[in-house]
Amino acid sequence: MRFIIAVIRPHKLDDVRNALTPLGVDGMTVTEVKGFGRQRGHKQVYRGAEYNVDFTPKLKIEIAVTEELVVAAVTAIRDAAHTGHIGDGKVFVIDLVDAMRVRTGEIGPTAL
Amino acid sequence: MRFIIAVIRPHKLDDVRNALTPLGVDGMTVTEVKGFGRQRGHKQVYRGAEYNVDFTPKLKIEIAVTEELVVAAVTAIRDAAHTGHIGDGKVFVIDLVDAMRVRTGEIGPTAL
Amino acid sequence: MRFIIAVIRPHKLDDVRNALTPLGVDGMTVTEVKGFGRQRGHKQVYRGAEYNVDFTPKLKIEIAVTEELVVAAVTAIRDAAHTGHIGDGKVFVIDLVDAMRVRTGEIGPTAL
Amino acid sequence: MNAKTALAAGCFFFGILIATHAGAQEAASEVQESAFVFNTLFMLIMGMVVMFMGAGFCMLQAGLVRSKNAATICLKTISLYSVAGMMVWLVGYNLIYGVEAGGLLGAFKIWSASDVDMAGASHSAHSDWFFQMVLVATTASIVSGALAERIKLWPFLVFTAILTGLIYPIQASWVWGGGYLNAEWGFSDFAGSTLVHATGGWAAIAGAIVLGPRIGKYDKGRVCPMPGSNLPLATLGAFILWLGWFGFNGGSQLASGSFQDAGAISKIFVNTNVAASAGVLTTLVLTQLIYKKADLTIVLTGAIGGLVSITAEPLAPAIWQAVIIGAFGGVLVTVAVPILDKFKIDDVVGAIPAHLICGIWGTMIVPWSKVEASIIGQLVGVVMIGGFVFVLSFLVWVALKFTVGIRASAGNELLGLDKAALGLEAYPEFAPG
Amino acid sequence: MNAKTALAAGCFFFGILIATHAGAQEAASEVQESAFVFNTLFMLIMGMVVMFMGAGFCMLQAGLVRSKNAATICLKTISLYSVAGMMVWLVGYNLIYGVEAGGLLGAFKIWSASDVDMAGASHSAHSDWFFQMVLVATTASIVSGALAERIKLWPFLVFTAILTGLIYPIQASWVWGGGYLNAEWGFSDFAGSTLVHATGGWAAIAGAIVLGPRIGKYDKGRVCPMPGSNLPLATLGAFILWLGWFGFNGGSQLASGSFQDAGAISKIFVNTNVAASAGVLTTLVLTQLIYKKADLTIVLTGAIGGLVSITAEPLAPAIWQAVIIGAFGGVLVTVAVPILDKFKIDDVVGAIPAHLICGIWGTMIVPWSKVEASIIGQLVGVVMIGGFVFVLSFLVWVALKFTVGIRASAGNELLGLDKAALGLEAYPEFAPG
Amino acid sequence: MNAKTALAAGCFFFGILIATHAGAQEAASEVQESAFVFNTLFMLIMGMVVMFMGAGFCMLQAGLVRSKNAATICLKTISLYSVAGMMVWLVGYNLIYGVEAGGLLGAFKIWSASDVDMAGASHSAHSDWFFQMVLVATTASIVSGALAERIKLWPFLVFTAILTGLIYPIQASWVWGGGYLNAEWGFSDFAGSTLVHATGGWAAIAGAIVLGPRIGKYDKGRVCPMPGSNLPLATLGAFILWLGWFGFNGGSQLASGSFQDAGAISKIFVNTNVAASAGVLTTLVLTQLIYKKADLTIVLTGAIGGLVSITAEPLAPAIWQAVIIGAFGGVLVTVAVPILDKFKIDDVVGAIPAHLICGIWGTMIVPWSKVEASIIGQLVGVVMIGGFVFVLSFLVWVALKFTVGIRASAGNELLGLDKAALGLEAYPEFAPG
Ligand SMILES: Nc1ncnc2c1ncn2[C@@H]1O[C@H](COP(=O)(O)OP(=O)(O)O)[C@@H](O)[C@H]1O
Ligand SMILES: Nc1ncnc2c1ncn2[C@@H]1O[C@H](COP(=O)(O)OP(=O)(O)O)[C@@H](O)[C@H]1O
Ligand SMILES: Nc1ncnc2c1ncn2[C@@H]1O[C@H](COP(=O)(O)OP(=O)(O)O)[C@@H](O)[C@H]1O
Repeated sequence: MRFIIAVIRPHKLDDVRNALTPLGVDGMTVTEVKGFGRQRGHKQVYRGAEYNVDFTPKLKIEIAVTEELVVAAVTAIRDAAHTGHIGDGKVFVIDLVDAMRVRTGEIGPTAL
Repeated sequence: MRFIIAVIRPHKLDDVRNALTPLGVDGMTVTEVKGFGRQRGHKQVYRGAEYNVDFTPKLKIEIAVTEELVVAAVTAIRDAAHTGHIGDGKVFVIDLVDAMRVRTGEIGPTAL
Repeated sequence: MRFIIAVIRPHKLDDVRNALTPLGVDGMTVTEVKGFGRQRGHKQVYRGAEYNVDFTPKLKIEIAVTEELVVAAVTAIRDAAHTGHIGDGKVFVIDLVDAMRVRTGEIGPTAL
Repeated sequence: MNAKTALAAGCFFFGILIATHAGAQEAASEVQESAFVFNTLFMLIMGMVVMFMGAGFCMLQAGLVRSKNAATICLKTISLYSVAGMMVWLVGYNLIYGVEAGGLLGAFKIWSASDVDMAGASHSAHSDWFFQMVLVATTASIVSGALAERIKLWPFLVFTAILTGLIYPIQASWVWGGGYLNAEWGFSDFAGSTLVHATGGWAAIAGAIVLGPRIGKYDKGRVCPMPGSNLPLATLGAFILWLGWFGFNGGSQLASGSFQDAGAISKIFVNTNVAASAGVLTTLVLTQLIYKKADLTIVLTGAIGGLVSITAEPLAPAIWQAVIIGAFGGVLVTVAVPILDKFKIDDVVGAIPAHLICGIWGTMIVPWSKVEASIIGQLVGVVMIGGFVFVLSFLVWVALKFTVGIRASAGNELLGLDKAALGLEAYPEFAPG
Repeated sequence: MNAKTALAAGCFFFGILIATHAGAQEAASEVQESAFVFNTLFMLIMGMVVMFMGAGFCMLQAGLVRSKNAATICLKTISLYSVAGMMVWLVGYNLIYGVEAGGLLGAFKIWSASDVDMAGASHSAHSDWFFQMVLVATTASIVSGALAERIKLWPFLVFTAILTGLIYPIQASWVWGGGYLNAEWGFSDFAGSTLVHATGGWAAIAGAIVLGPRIGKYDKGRVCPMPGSNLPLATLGAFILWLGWFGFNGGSQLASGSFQDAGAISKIFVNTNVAASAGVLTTLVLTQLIYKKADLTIVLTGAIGGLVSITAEPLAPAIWQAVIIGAFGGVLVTVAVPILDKFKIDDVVGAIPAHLICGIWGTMIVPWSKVEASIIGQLVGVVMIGGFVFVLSFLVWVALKFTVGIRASAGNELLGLDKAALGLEAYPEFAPG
Repeated sequence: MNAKTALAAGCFFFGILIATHAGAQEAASEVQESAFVFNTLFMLIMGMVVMFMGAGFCMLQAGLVRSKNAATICLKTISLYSVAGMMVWLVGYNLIYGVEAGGLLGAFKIWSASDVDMAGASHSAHSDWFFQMVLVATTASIVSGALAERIKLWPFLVFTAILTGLIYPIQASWVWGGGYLNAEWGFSDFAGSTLVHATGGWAAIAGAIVLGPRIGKYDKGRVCPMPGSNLPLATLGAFILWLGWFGFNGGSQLASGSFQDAGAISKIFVNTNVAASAGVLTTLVLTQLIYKKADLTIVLTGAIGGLVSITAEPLAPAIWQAVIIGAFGGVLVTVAVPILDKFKIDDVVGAIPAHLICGIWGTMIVPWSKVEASIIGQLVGVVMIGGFVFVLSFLVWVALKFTVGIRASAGNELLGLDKAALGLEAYPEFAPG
């Protein structure tokens, strides 16, 4: 099993989710994050003082999937989240040792 | 060492924490997340237009533990977070390569 | 590749970022989290009832780096985030199986 | 003097007489018109200021509930004001003023203005209706705050209709309508410490008992605070209420077009203001001493407590007396807030300490500054109105409880009434925990 | 009677005459002074209350937009009020009142007060200017809400200048200035259901059509709600507007210093209040029945709808008529909100249902209670003003669109106007999604 | 004419005399009563509106601080209003008005109303006290905004007591009390550009210097903005202040019961409004030109700057002069905000540009429209009051600093004063960064 962590543009969430559902991914956890990357933040002015807000708001999506699904999932995320501009985000894949569904206590791939 | 990621119902936080403390887990990090899963979100009406809010608010708990503690910790989380209804959450276990306590610079299991 | 998860004091973010940039780390993702640890929360009074707010606001920083950079990065974080008082935070290192840049589809270390 | 001259002189005096008489009549009618206009405009303007207290209660309560119930309390506040407006028209007003002297029950009759000919009146009937109506709405607002975060919307509005249409008007008729308490006991309550505020407080405490505390408020004997979600809004609410109180107490003079009235209103403004200030400063100092932290939310309740305390008699006291009356209101509030928690009466916004307890205090202290009032008369009024309002409210709450139910389901309460009953969120973008 | 006595008597009567005359003059001037003061102060105080409606619109709209556009709507609201103040001075006022009887176009002239000698006037010219100005600002506020979240700041302010300097004043001159509609058709619009509210609504709907809906609002035929970010603020706004309406309708009596005027104002207050209450309760019940959820945001629009409905004639109706007028306003609002969505007219805050549709309803129902008004006269006024305002506004919007552009770029709209145009955030610390 | 007839005629004239005299007396007393009522109610209503400025300052400041200090500023605002109310009663009022003509120091005496017999007075003493008190509270509110986010609660309240009890009253006595500046220099400050606003500004700048900037505000020569946490609230605050200013400037006419007074108040309303509008539009255009972004927070300060500018003389200027006076206030604000940052004077909400700098400007420009005022007289007043207030405030701040300390510990400042001093959070559910 793998644990996919994707950082994407906020308004791409629905697209990404819609791209993943057909693959059989029916769970994910989303967090609002601040991204620092090559993408510059934006200039703000406050009472005459300019300053740079370095971060850009992003969403982080975490998805636990079975090994077979990883490539399809990552590809789906890429296609759905892609705009071609700096700030499109990144996808990280981590090994998932174990998983459990709290409701049933199921363990392993069936828990996903 | 293992890194446990548990997604639970928000009002179960205290129960989960109280279940873990006796095991010797005395650190954890909690994040407010949105969960998409089998649990449907809820219907909202706004000015006459119904729409579905797909996500449900969840809490994500991250706990670094030593290997021996993993099973006990996961079990404790399950017992504490369990209600038996859809949306109870999931627990993911990841391998933790290293850990460090910033204050002292300690490394490895003693840092947890 | 490694995935570094650092929990730090909120006002240390700029210091940590400034310490990492020279190393060649030019991306990171930051999340507002609540930390439960040895550091006690603070007492609050509300309408005559005292209660303990157990958590302390922390920032969680996630940084994907190449293997060579791990030690330098963790050391830099420690130096930058250190105050010597309880609540300084922790750093966790996880193995990163794969990474992809969404904009280009690049995979592996060049994606970081 | 000969006859002719006498005639001339007679003419003369008669002429003067006519002139004076005509002049006097004209002058009298002008004076009367001027007083009518003064009184009418005064009551409208003061009524308008009291109407704005609806916004004050709304902000205070929206600020002191958790965000998951903030939209619901807003809906309740604007709805209850609307219900009160209807009920006072349909039944309330004639229950208050249709009572016979010394009587106990007024008339059941839809109100309509009687002043087709305004020339004989001291002020327009419509202006009076308006002012009375906004007072009634105040009473209903008090209840909504205490029961927030767990009561169902519709049963609450049914209770509001009964409170504003029956309970309030009946007891108010005993005093302001010239009924029993006024006639037999000389009960004195200038602007309604008892009639408006304690009445709201009694209805609230009855509701709080029948309804029970919020889930998790009293856990294993401990009080678990549920901090208000937006204290700047709550502070705005307290400021608006303070402002509204000038209309509340000042307007209760009911007339403004003479030296005496204008002077009285001025004194009322000053006393009202210093009593509130004293309430603020007392709670500020006390919470600092007791808890080592100045508690903003208790200070806001302290301001209101000071205001309620002076409401029964804002005219008679000297300034220093008003200060003491308000300050002691602040003491009561500081003490009562945790005591209610001891009894597990969950009053979300502090309505009971501020309106009920300070309302009683304010009423009982009237004789200190007003010689016409008697302690016994005040006590009879406090007890009789308190008993009537509490018992009747309690019965209505119980009746509602065992018919339609008054309490949101546990699931809905945990989810928050906004999502459960309204299907929306007060602050949908700012994710609360 | 001999000559001498006759002389004496003559002297006597003459003397009485002088005395009476002098007395009458003095009395008259006193009465006149008193009425002048009453009227002037009344218009200032009511004008002040209407001015505060600026804050009401600001809060309502800031609460109903998404947080990424909240600061921009605040800036627009305070700026449009300022623009209105300038334009009414520079052109507007003399366009309204410089029209000749039965005419169509007033004078283009900067306004300055004519009342160097106030003794002949019913009230101070400055007080009149102030009251008229705040009415104009109201119209402009209506537009800003409907077009929120996507219109560019500066073109909006240019339109505001044209609306408050030309469009509003010209049509207002036809009625309140004694022009064509007043003289030829006896068109009756007491406080401006059509002149102020529908005018704002027509300008808003023209703008909404030219501007188009927000990105994502109508997606594949579905309506995708974009919930307001701060409903307690929106509720505060509705309360402030309700308060302001007493000034709006009451102040439109334009005089207060007599039995008749003071009585009329009182009745206006009562009718205004019950109409709003009825609007609230109707929308409350209807949304509960239709959607199974009481929708706070529609209830707020319902309050405003009730208020707009009674604005064309708040004096003549009996209370029960005012209740029905307001209640039907609530029905219209409930129905119109989703219908606008059907036509993909994206009205962020419900300005069109509340101000335009209820404005027309309120104007057309005037003859029910006011015998002097005719259905045909009302219809002519509604159509003529509606046509004029809509067409002219449409042309101005189109002209602006094809010159400077009126719509923020898609990128800026997605980013939020606050960051894009103001370089700041309304709530920088509370991370929105 | 024979003797008898002469007698008759004499009687006649005597009779007329009596009649006229009596009529005149009666009329005079009616006129006087009517004026008394007008004046008294006017000052109460205007005072009420000024009182509401407390809420305006509270919202403005709560919106412009970071959320971690928002509850504290709310507590300060309601507390300082209460302290002012006490101090004006205990010492302030008699310091202001107990001064002898041309004198420098009034009487130290608790105030109580002197008008047992109101028949001789122009308005009720209580109404005067109330109006003066709310002006004093305004001054104290100005200080609290500038020093926000780092000052300790209790030392701040001690300073407030000294400011409202001693510093303000003493300098006010020189002008409004008929003291030195009024008698010797004809210093003219109608509603308090200098006496109220600059005084608050001087006390604030003294405090800001002694207190130092917030940690991190000036980092390595760069200005690091700390954006206000809730701009809609700040905008609400500005609207409330604008509203309050009608009471502030209008009420300072102190009388309303005559053609002249009512006309004057009307003109004051118009000038006050256009000056604020001009301040808004100037800052709007300037910030757009300078920063390419219209800065809402500076625009809000611009509204206040325009208002302060016209406060010294809102009656004499023609409308176009009022526009220019207000507009230049807007220029000053736009320029002064970054200049203060150059000097590392950390003024959280822009109190110093708006109240101090525009206060001086408004005072110095008085002779332009008011011939009785002289530039030299104005200068002497500005300097003398400025020197007195600044030096005394500075000494008090220093004294407080070296005794109890005025600055929160660095840890508490970083944590936020809400948690540190109040033990609560303004928005506990909306996790700030
Ligand atoms: N090395 C990294 N570790 C963790 N998060 C990263 C890393 N690099 C980028 N990110 C996240 O991805 C987001 C997009 O990165 P950015 O460099 O702007 O994209 P791109 O590489 O497409 O230009 C960043 O805002 C950050 O949240
Ligand atoms: N595959 C997954 N990857 C990441 N998070 C998941 C996954 N599946 C579920 N979750 C998280 O767990 C929460 C509960 O999931 P849900 O499917 O509703 O529970 P259950 O399986 O008990 O019905 C979801 O809201 C989501 O946050
Ligand atoms: N075992 C753990 N797993 C996850 N997060 C932890 C763990 N221990 C500590 N943390 C995080 O680190 C933060 C600092 O921990 P704390 O124990 O206060 O530091 P220290 O060890 O330096 O005293 C905590 O608030 C929590 O967010």
